[in-house]
Amino acid sequence: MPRIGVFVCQCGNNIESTVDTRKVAEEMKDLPGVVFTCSYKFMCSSPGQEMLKEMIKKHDLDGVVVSACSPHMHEATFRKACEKAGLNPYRCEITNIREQCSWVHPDKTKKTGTLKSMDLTRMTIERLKRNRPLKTISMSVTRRALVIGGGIAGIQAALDMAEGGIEVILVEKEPSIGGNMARLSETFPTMDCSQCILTPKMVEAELNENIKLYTYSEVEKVDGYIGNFTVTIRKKARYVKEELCTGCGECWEKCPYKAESEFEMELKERKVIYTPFPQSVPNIPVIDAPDCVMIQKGKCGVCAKVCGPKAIDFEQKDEFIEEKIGAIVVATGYELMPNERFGEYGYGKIKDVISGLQFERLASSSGPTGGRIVRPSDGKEPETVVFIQCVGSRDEKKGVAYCSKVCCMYTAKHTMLYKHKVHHGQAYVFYMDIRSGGKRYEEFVRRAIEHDGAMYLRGRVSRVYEKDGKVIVQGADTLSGTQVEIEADMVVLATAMVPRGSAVELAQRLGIGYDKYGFYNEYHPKLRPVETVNAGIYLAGTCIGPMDIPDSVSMGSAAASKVLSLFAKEKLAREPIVAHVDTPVCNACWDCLTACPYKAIEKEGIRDREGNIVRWHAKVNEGVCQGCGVCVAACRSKCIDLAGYRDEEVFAAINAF
Amino acid sequence: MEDKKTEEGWEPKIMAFVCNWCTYAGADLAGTSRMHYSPNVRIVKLPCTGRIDPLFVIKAFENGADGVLVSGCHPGDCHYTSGNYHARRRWIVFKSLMDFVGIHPGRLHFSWVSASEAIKWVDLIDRITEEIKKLGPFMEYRGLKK
Amino acid sequence: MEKELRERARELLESGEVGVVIGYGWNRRKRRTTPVFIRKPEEAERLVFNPLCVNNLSVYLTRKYPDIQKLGRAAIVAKGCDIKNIVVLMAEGQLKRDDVYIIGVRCNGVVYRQELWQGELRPEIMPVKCHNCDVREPHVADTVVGEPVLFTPPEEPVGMVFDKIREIDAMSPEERWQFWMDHFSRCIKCYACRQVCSLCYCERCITEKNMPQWIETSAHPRGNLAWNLIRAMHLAGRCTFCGECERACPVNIPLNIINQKLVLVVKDAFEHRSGYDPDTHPPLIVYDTEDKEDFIK
Amino acid sequence: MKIPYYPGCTLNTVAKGFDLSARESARTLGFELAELEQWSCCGASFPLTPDNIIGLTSPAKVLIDAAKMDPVVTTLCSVCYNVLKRTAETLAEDTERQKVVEDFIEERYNPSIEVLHFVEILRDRIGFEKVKEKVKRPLGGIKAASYYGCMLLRPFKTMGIDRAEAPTVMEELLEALGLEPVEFPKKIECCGAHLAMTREDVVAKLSGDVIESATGCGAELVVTSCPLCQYNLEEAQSRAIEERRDWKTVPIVYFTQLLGYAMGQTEGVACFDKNRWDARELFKEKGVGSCQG
Amino acid sequence: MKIKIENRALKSEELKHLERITGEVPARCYQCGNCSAGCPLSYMMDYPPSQMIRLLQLGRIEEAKRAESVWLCVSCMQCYARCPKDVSAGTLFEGLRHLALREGKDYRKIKELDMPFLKGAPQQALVCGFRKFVS
Repeated sequence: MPRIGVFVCQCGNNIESTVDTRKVAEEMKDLPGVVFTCSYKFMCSSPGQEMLKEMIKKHDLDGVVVSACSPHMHEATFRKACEKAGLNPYRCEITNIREQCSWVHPDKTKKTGTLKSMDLTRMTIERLKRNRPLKTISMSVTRRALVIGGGIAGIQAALDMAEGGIEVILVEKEPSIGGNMARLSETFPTMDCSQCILTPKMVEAELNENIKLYTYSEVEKVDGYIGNFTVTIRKKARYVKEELCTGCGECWEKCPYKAESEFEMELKERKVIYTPFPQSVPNIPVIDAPDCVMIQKGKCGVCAKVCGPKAIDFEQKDEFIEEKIGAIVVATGYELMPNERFGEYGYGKIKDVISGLQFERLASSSGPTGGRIVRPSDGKEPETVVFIQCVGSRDEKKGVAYCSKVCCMYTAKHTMLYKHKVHHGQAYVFYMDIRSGGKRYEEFVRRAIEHDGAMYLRGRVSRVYEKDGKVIVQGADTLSGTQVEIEADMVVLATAMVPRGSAVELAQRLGIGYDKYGFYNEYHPKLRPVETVNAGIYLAGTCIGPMDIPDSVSMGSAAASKVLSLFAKEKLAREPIVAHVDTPVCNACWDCLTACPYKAIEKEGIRDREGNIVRWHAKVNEGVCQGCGVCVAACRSKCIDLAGYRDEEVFAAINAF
Repeated sequence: MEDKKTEEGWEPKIMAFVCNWCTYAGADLAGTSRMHYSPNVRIVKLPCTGRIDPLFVIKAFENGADGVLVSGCHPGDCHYTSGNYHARRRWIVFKSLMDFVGIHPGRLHFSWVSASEAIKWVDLIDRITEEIKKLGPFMEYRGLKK
Repeated sequence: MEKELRERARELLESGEVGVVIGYGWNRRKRRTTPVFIRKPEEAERLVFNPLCVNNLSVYLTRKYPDIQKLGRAAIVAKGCDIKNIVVLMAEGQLKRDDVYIIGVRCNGVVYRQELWQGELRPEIMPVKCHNCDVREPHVADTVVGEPVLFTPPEEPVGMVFDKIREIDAMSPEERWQFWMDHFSRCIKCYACRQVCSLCYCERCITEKNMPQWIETSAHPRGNLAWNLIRAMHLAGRCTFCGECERACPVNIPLNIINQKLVLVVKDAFEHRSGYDPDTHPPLIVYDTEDKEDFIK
Repeated sequence: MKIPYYPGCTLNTVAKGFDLSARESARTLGFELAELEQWSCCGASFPLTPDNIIGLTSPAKVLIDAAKMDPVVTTLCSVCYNVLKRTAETLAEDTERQKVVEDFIEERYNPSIEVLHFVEILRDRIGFEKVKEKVKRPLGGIKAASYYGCMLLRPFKTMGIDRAEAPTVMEELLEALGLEPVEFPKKIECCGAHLAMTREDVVAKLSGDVIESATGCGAELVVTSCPLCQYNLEEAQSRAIEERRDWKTVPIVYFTQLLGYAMGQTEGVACFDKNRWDARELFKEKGVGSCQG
Repeated sequence: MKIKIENRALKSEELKHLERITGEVPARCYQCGNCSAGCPLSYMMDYPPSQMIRLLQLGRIEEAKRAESVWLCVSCMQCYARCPKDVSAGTLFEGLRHLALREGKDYRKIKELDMPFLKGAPQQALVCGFRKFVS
């Protein structure tokens, strides 16, 4: 016979006012297996917990039911208290009689609440009777980390972890690390030059002995679980032997063919063998195979001829590298929503309508114009520039419903950069709201307006068209209630930040959640902002949602600190809420294997003495299993069960209903 | 017992199978927001709707439930990424089957309630309680016991 | 055709390609056919095929019959409808394609009641599945015997089962409940339906699971309902409508109706038809983010 | 191929050339525009508010009658096209309103009916390539502005004859006929529509802007698919000539007039003389439009 | 100018009626002004479309009904086509016209129309005009 203790909490008056806790305790006393019951003012208080421990010892309890607030509040508290009293923590179950009873059923006669509390407590008692002691699962840890994405968030995470003595693998799909931040000219609100603050970090990442860089590479496959992941990295063929190349630049000097530069966002051409930008890390070029005449047609080969160290290798193939790691930081960043979606703004058709990032390149001193702001169409200095905010963002019909967050600030910055470079120029900004929450942000916007004379117009733009070499902007100023028309020389669209096109595919490969746009879901948006539901995988930067550089950097650091604290332990402990297979009755139909969202189920063969497999059955990998129970419901022969939520326990609860 | 239907003060018994992450938390929020709803529902917490076996529902009816509610995270919001999609598939078939054998559709409810949808939870419970009250006790099923 | 069949069986046994041929033979009075397990080449003469060969022999390929599995690789005489079950077994990892040699037989329909069989096949004496059969020409087989069959199934399925489903769909919940309780209350829990079904191959049936005892074992209406509901759920998306369960039922519960209803539901909701493709997962263990959910409020 | 054809009120009277040239062109291209046996006015404006059910009955009746021939109906006038297509969508989506309309008309509505603009038929069923093959009088060198107006395009979700903000279907057709399409900013702006009845001044401004925008981009001819646009543009031009000396006059024609003419129809069919500015003069001036074979 | 905002006006029956007959919810509008920016008649209107919606948001439906804007809108749907919130100002205008016309207040009397127009204009202009301006 079990020896169960039932503790009914009054929660001051929170429960007591509508539930007669004494009566609940009294009624439970008669249930078989219950040896002690009581009602207490505050179970979660220190005296309450002390009393719990005392009673466990005094009555030699082998199970405890606490009828109190939601298990989401204090399950951990009470389980810990039980553990201290020598009881297996999983032999403590909580009944929620506050959030789901006393607070929602305001019957002052206490009849309703008492009745329901008794039902619920009885169900928990019956469930507890079937409950088994569980042991925390302990796992080894590979103390190496993988960072996916070499933008500022990823670089920061990698540096912080490397500083903490962890070996880090940094994977970047472009030929150089740096990400979108490398494209920016100056940064708000301090107006530091982006490259000036980023480049040292990039170099640091390259030189740090704890960081292994894989540029021009992508994560192909991820297996395993927290502490023990195996990743396969595809190292795309560079056609340049990295170990030989000195980065002298002779090859791209001499290469006779050109293609559009991705980094310069179609504002400039680059050579077919190239580094994305002069400060690239590593400073090793790649050959753009589809455009290379040598690779496509077997003619040319100039780069190979001029290469001193003979680093060019036209025969190079993609390479696959397997790495064992213990944690992953995902920092894949963002891209801009394609402006072509907005036909009324004429992007792509009118040359002088450009995106915000293109403007950054124009303003950047290392950009295609050397920092001169000119019209892409004729190279003339624009005397009137119209900036349109919220292009695609806050537009649930044609774009995305969310606010892209950084555009207000960078548009203000753009107007300043423009004014600083074209003194006689006039900037106009069409905005809906100015969102400048942040340290020194509002002051910055005001400076753009008051000091640098940007004309802010509150309203959207309906149409942009070309007329006599000018770009006509037809919008509204809702503050004056009128239609406005501006003859501009150039129009800059502050386009919405969206997740990378490949974001969803990667999320599925990693088993992490994502929202309808493809931004990755945090474990908890407020309290666990850099963790994901898949333990051991962390997030940083704009792959979570639009954010600016300071936020990205702090998230990179936050993710790094999460990994460091994970790696601080010798062994990992985790909740034992995992599935188990009753192997003799397994049909080996593999339904569970197909249904499992985590690929936590494997096939296992039983061998006879000769080593021939005579029978197959399913096996749960405890490290990977997250305890959702999809397999349990899928299993027809009921040979899988989920610890903590076993069929028997649920059945007992239903039966006590 | 048998003619409870006509008895004054009969209250339906409703069993709710909910997932830990969304609906359970949504119901908690209704509590912390001090909203009020019908007291007829008894919640059984499970990690995920994907864990909910059709047998649970059958068992609940066998144990005298007048109605059953199954609820979890909205599609795309599953804590386990896809548990609710699996659940939805099962329900599509199970619901058709239960309809086909004559379990009144008013007795078996499915819903998505997120952790923030306390209002939806309250409305849902009130609505189904009302509906089941109209249907009366599930004597047909209970009658099978003999 | 039988000659061809026997010839093939003999060859297979002689060459040692298979250890046993599972097929049909006459019973002693030659009025019914019965499963036969041919192990010697000379016994191949016992094999027959005619419209009385109703059994779905695929059940002998399952783990329910370890004795047969011990006989070595099996060849099986299978009609198109039987092959569907073999396909499901393959989809569920119970069989590999190489584990079995399928001797597909072209079939013009079967007759359940031998007294109606007068040597001529007429639609009136065939079960519903034959009227709508689209696999009279076996769709997965290592060899096919018999004369080519020219038959196009009707676009919309016809037959009593479908009429009855429509009729029940039109009933009120109370009437439906009454209809099924009348039938289920007769159930004697003999599990013949389970025994004859090749997709009920569980090592341990849910009814045999105690701790907890999900399904009450004694034959009373409540447990009967639970059993029949769960049986239907477990077959949903897998059942090929071979009709063996209803044929085996000693108390004539119209299991075909409930099974076919779920076949229709699955086809409608997931566009899945079981028994055609061994590489497709059964629909209830996969999902589509766009699955309908009009009933989820 | 026979396609049920709904001419609409205006094509039967004021815009006869629009109608005749289309029918004749269809014949040349190997199909027939089969006029509905009986038809009524479409209402000339789609009832925007969902409670205005009576406004749906008239177009619904047209759709019901058309569906009796074939569940597809084609029309030329942009307004008719807009009203019929939006009615079809509304009734297909909203079974409740469909029921009310059915009860009113006392006939069953067939929700599978498809409403196509004549130019859609040319593009999707015939192909502009084939149109090009049939051209006998290439109108080479003439710069033509395709004026879409509102009704062919908006609301985009329903209409969708082409890309909402940057349609090119008319230009493609004109190109096939040998004209040189001119891109101009106001090609999807409003002409003023029925304000012709109340505010001629406004119409004159809006339509005048459209023409100016077109001629400013070099257009020598404005092409439309809507009799009301055509009327408003001509009215505006008449006014403008009186008021402004520098006004550059252009013929305003229907696309089918050009289509038929280019494919070698006799000149009478297109009724160029019914337009206030006869496009043939322009052809003559440019030395194009002589029959080749 | 100063207006007094009243709770009652925000939830007035007439406003609800307008929402019901149009199926539009003015509260969805976040006043970005795109409709006013694109409206071809905006320049003539006493209240451009976004301000008309603002009047409705503020519960000032009487003022909205009296606005000349109502009779200038030609339902070209430019406003709706570019509205990021899927609000159709054009439909609200139509609703306001209905409210006025259903009270029997014709905007234009048929007999006021001049002969040359009646003879020369396309039928559709007349039909459409009658629908929009005459009860």
